[in-house]
Amino acid sequence: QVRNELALANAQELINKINEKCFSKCITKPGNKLDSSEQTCVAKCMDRYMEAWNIVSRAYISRVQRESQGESL
Amino acid sequence: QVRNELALANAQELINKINEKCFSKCITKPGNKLDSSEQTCVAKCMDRYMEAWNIVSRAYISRVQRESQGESL
Amino acid sequence: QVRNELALANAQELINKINEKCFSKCITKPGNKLDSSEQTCVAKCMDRYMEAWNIVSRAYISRVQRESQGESL
Amino acid sequence: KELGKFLESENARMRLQQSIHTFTDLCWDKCINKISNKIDRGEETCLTNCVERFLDTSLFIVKRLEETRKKL
Amino acid sequence: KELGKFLESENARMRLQQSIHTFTDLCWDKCINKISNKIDRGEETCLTNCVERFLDTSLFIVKRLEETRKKL
Amino acid sequence: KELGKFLESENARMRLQQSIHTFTDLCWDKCINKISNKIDRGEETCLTNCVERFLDTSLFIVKRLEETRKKL
Repeated sequence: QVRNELALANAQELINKINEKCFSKCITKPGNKLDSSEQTCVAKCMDRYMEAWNIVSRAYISRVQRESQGESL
Repeated sequence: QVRNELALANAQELINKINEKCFSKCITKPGNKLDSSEQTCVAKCMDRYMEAWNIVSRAYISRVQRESQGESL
Repeated sequence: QVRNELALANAQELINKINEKCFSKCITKPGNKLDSSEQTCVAKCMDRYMEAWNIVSRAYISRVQRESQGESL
Repeated sequence: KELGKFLESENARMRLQQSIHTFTDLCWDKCINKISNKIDRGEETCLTNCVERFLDTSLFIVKRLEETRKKL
Repeated sequence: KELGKFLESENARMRLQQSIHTFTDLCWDKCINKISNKIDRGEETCLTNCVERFLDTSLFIVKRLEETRKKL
Repeated sequence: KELGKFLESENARMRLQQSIHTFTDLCWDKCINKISNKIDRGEETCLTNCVERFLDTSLFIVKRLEETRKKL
């Protein structure tokens, strides 16, 4: 259960960040509705943010592993 | 008493935001004292921020109400 | 022990702020390694940030003291 | 039990107020450039749309995430 | 009771230090443009004034809010 | 005891995930300018280097602080 809550908090934080970053990138002048070009932009931005999140995760975890191996040498 | 603390926290947060936004808008080059043009600017900025806060509140609460009516239909 | 934890939290916060500010000032285009000009910049930036921290501390503490003397008059 | 209900509704009220602070902060930066004597019509419309579009974006993201998950 | 007093004073110390971090962050961005070998006189004055004027703004806002409330 | 260990490892996992969110936020702003159909090679290298150099900066600062303290 603790693990589920953690996964949920993690997903929630990711959604919040995507919301913040992609709103600021894609909706520069908020209009009467979220038009189709804004929706396309948010969809692309969201995919890019998750890609970036994966790249950053890999880079960080691999660094942490290298550092902890260095310590044990 | 809980409600009072809540109202206090809310007022405190509003003051903090006004302080941050209006200092950054009105005091671009901090001098020896808060001169009268800076005071006028802070006073106006503060009124505008509270107006904005009211507009945002109305928009958000009306949206929440619309969504919850939609759910119960 | 409470005081030690406080000093530690304080040092940690200072390190975090220096990291954030000096990374953004000195590493504009992150490359394959932290090169020597970036290291020099971080070292200088770090010294300047701690100087600024000291100046701000003095200004704030002297203000707090003046205000509390004013109250007791 | 009554206390529990009361505290829960106060909690909801607090989250509502926190959201209003967050949106005012965000939409102030997006919509207000110059400090004038009153918020004009254009700025007011911008503020309202800013809140609405931010929430639309939020719903759009959550919906799209769920669709992606279903496809997996 | 002694412990309570001690913890309270530590709490005040913590809030003081947190304020110093917040002001250094804010005033660094406002006053320091180029990283040089020493903080020069102009930058030092700017940092000190930045703290003082921020606190003045804070007091000004609170005072004005109270006056508005009295008029109601 | 087993519970304590479990909670501690969950705690470490949480801090790890929080760091990943912080770095993604920071490096997104530094490396991604235009939203295109895929993250290109240059952007990917920038993101990886951004994480690595941020951690290098962190270690550099801590090491230098310790050296300064020893000299005192």
